[in-house]
Amino acid sequence: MSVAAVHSGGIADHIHPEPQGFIRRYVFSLDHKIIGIQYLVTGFVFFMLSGLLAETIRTQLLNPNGGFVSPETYNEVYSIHGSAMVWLVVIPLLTGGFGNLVFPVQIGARDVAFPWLNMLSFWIFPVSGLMLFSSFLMGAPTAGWMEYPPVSLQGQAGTSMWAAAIFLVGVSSTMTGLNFLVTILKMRAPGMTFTRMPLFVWGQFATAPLLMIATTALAAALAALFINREFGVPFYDPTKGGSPVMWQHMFWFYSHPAVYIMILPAFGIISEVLPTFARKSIFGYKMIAFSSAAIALLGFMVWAHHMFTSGLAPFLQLPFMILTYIIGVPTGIKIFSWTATLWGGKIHYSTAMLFAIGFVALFTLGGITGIFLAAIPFDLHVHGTYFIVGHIHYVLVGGSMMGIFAGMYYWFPKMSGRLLNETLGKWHFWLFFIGFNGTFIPMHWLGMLGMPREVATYDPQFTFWNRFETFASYLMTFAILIFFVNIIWSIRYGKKAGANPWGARTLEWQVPSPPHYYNFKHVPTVYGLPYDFSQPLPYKGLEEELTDSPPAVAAGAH
Amino acid sequence: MAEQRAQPIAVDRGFWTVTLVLAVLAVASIVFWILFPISKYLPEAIITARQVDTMFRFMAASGSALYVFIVGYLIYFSIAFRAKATDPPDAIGVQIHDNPKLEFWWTLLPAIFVLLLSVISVRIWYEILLEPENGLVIQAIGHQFYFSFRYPNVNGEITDEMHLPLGEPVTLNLTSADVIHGFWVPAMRLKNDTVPGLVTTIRFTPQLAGRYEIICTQFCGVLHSQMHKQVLVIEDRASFDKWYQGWQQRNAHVSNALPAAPGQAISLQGGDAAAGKTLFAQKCTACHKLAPFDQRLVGPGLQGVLHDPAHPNLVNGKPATPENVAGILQNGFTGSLGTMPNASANGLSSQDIANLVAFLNTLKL
Amino acid sequence: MNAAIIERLGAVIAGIVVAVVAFYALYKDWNSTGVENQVFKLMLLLLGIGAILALLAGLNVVGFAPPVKS
Amino acid sequence: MAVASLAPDAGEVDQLYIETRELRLQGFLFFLISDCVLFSSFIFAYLYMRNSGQGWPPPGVQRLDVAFAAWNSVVLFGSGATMHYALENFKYGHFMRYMWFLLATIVLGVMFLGGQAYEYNHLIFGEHVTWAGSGIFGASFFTLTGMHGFHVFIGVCYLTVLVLQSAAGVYTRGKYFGITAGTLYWHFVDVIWVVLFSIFYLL
Repeated sequence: MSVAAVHSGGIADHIHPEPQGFIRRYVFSLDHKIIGIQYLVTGFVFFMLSGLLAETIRTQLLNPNGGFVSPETYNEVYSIHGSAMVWLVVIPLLTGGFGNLVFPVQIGARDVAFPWLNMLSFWIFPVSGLMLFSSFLMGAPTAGWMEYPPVSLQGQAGTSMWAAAIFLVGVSSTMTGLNFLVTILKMRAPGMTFTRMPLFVWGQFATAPLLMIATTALAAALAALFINREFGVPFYDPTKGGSPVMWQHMFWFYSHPAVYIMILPAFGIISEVLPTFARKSIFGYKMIAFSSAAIALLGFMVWAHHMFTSGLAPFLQLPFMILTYIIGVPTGIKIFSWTATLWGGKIHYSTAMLFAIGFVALFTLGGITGIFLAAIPFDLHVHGTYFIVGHIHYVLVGGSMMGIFAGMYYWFPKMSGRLLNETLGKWHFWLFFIGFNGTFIPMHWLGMLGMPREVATYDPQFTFWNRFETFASYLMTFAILIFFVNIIWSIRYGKKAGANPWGARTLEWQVPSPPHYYNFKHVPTVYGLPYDFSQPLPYKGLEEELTDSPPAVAAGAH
Repeated sequence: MAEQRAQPIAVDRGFWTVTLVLAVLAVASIVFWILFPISKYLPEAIITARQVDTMFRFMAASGSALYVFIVGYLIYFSIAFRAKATDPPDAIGVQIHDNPKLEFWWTLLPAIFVLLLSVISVRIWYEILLEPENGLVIQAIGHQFYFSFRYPNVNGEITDEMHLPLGEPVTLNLTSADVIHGFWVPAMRLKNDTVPGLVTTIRFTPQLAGRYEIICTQFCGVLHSQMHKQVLVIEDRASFDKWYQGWQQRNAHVSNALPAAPGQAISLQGGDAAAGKTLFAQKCTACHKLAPFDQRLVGPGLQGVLHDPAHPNLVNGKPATPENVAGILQNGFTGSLGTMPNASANGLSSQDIANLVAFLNTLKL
Repeated sequence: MNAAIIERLGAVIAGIVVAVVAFYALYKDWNSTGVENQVFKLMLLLLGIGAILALLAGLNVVGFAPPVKS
Repeated sequence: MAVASLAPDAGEVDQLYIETRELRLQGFLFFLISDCVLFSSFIFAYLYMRNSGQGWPPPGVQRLDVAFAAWNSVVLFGSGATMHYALENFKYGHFMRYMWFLLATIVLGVMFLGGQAYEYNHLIFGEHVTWAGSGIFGASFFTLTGMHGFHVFIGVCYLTVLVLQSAAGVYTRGKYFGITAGTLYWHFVDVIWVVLFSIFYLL
């Protein structure tokens, strides 16, 4: 206490000494950058496991009669694939991973608001991931990632384990959201107003309340499912007066915002990568920033568009259809703005940029089919078919995963000090792009012609396209293997990056790679938006960052 | 960074040429979707199927036109504005921050499009909703893992295919005996979930004779992928009637009472013990013996269940009275031994329950 | 005098006290500033409403009272 | 000794404390918001089930008797008032009064929990209404009130810790965020009960 009283500075002047020792530094670390890397590593491990499950699914579908695994196993495999990809890969990578790694530096903070909470959120995540995968040992859930009761009430013992695991990972997300929201609201550097925040921060800023509020609703739904299964309390059991449709309401009240949790940070990544490599200011900064907020807000009002076939009254369905259409407008603004950003640029084709452009192309297709699905007459035809499977993968793989890859190629030098190999990166991009489209485009017409989702066997008339998809998916897997090889190789032998290999202008690139434990020697003052390449950098107080001088404020004991 | 503001780039001839090419491509894609013979790949079996296809054509045409422009410009800008080898390494692009006019239009035009789309989809949706209500009323019931059908004047459930006369309006009430299933006929472009405890209705009028698949689209258990059924739309009214009358005769002796719903009041008056005995042999002996309590199959032996001083309470802890036995028959019970299915899963009407209780009451130790 | 009447009497008397205290505290705090004080004011308001509801329940205006047994 | 610690800090503005307090306050309010969403979800579930199907109350369940619940609610609301005055007294330096109000809050909280236990006892053994065996009524009533009771229990523990900490002189007139947070939490628990009381006993 007395130390703090000597210099009456606030948090910005308060530097903790870097903890020594491997455990405190790299395992139970309080440093947001280390925690971000921990999230990324854990998330990519789960990504590999879920990818194996995905290939099991596709291999099963080589033949109309399946035969690779039994239908029981197949149902378990796709359920865990979906759950793991959503809760253990995409959400943690984009919020916990890139969020932790980048945005506190981008707003000029020394750390997030609650470092201990941050550490706790992280450590809950691998535990719940192991719980989710361990449900295979006791009979995994089989009803897909949505686990609609009553069929999930009949599910094997692992279904309860699934609910507990998702509940825990939800607790972790909620804490992360709370932490990020407080950090962005209260810990921005002097001069960093809301309209000067980088767009990645805007992405996190729009996501954090969704994490904080929507995830809690899911927690309630999961708790009720768990209680129903384990203690026979009839929340969802129609034979005892419960309502299975209630689960759908509660689940989608979370899971539709979750779609935006999975895409808004990726929007943010793209909005950073595009101007950097086009050497050009982002087009329509305010519109992109505010449309993120608009999407987050509207995201709470459209959940029932997943339930058009569930027997709701028509007058209840109508507003959900129209509100869903309206979400297309802010999303369209973003897409137009990104396209316009390229106009008049000097575009450098690094791998990150290729992924960013690929993102715009693929996500747009997913967005357009999303509007198709919002139209009730058409949704009555394709709901619950492969059309939906195609749509969700265009949004989540063509969108979120492409964003994650772009972010990895972009920020890898910042976290490791070395560049990823560009040749391997370009192989990764092109093989992934081709494999991805080959896998998921045919799903659209398969669904329209009559192939339902979540099936272990299918009508022989669809054999050709299913085989086509399977082989394309092998190509995609091969591309991801290249990516992992690239990472492992580059950590060791990659080209040294220096502080700012891309010539980027946000704050994280003005400090060394990797940044110091305390991020900044002096917290900078911000004078404007970072994106105008013709202007000097809008920061003051960064002169000493790349020199060897010690931080000005002595490390305070605390 | 040095002050090296590049000259603004004019919207030049290249841009307009590309725009023209894209416009041609967009028109081509619109024409493609208008002309695309959807019904060649998937017949339009009911009247409103055509409307759904029109909806799809409209969205696909406008969507692909938009997509052509976005991706076209993306590719064009990517090529035209790439950094060339001759550029100095620190060359920058033209710093355009925004263009309020452009942004206004690309907000307004999508908003207008959304309005248009809303009007069109509401209209088509109402055409689907407002199909005539009179006509053949059929109930389709989802089971793990098949659909069955109840027709007026036919006792019991038809577990064969569903037959429909051509051109006659159909009201299909969907419900489920166990879990949620999806009832989808791709050729009809119609689907609704069958939800246990809820009746949802779809209406349509078949316009094309033929045999179409009914597919379950909501995961319902391990054999979900094999849950198929067929619907046959028959042009010739006489052969439909023949099939219909055939089922009326075949099921003449099947009990037609609906299973007792949860919560429905059950009168135990007038239970017929003899009928209960027959029913017990049909429905209960798979899991229960007519033997003392400890002779289990799946559930306990039921000899003297209502008159056993050693076991005064039922499995749910309530005293062994006829009303509480009826409660278990009606609502089922899940305990450490497993699940006793409820009345709708066992197909027990309230009269059946009364008969069974009367029968069980006659059993003495 | 059975238990229900004592409970109701207690609810009415204590309900009046709590409601008065809550609204008095709200009145005293009305001009306070700061995020937490705004939240406190909202909570005091709801608290007062809750006390009034309990009081009305005690007076048998709202809620359900089973027919007195025996 | 404890009273001595209430002397104002030595004139110096502790910027670090002010900013840290700001963060904690914000974080704590957000925590309450997400907790509120948790309750709201279950309340939604209850209202949804109540309005779908068989009418209310479901067959075999009596409507809840309001008499005892009204008394018990007033006990909890009273604890909210005492907690409010505990904080007020601390702010103005009346340490002993603060302690007495805090203790009164704890006593009232424990009384409420005892009342809940009595109510449960009456329902389960007197009227055979149970968590799993009484359909959607038992499910929503016991889940929601149980969750609330658990929150009250946590609150009582927290307030007990506050008593011990205050006695040890942890909080000073300038630095007492722990007490503010406790008050916020306790008020939150009260206000949730206003809603639960209304929807279960009055609606």
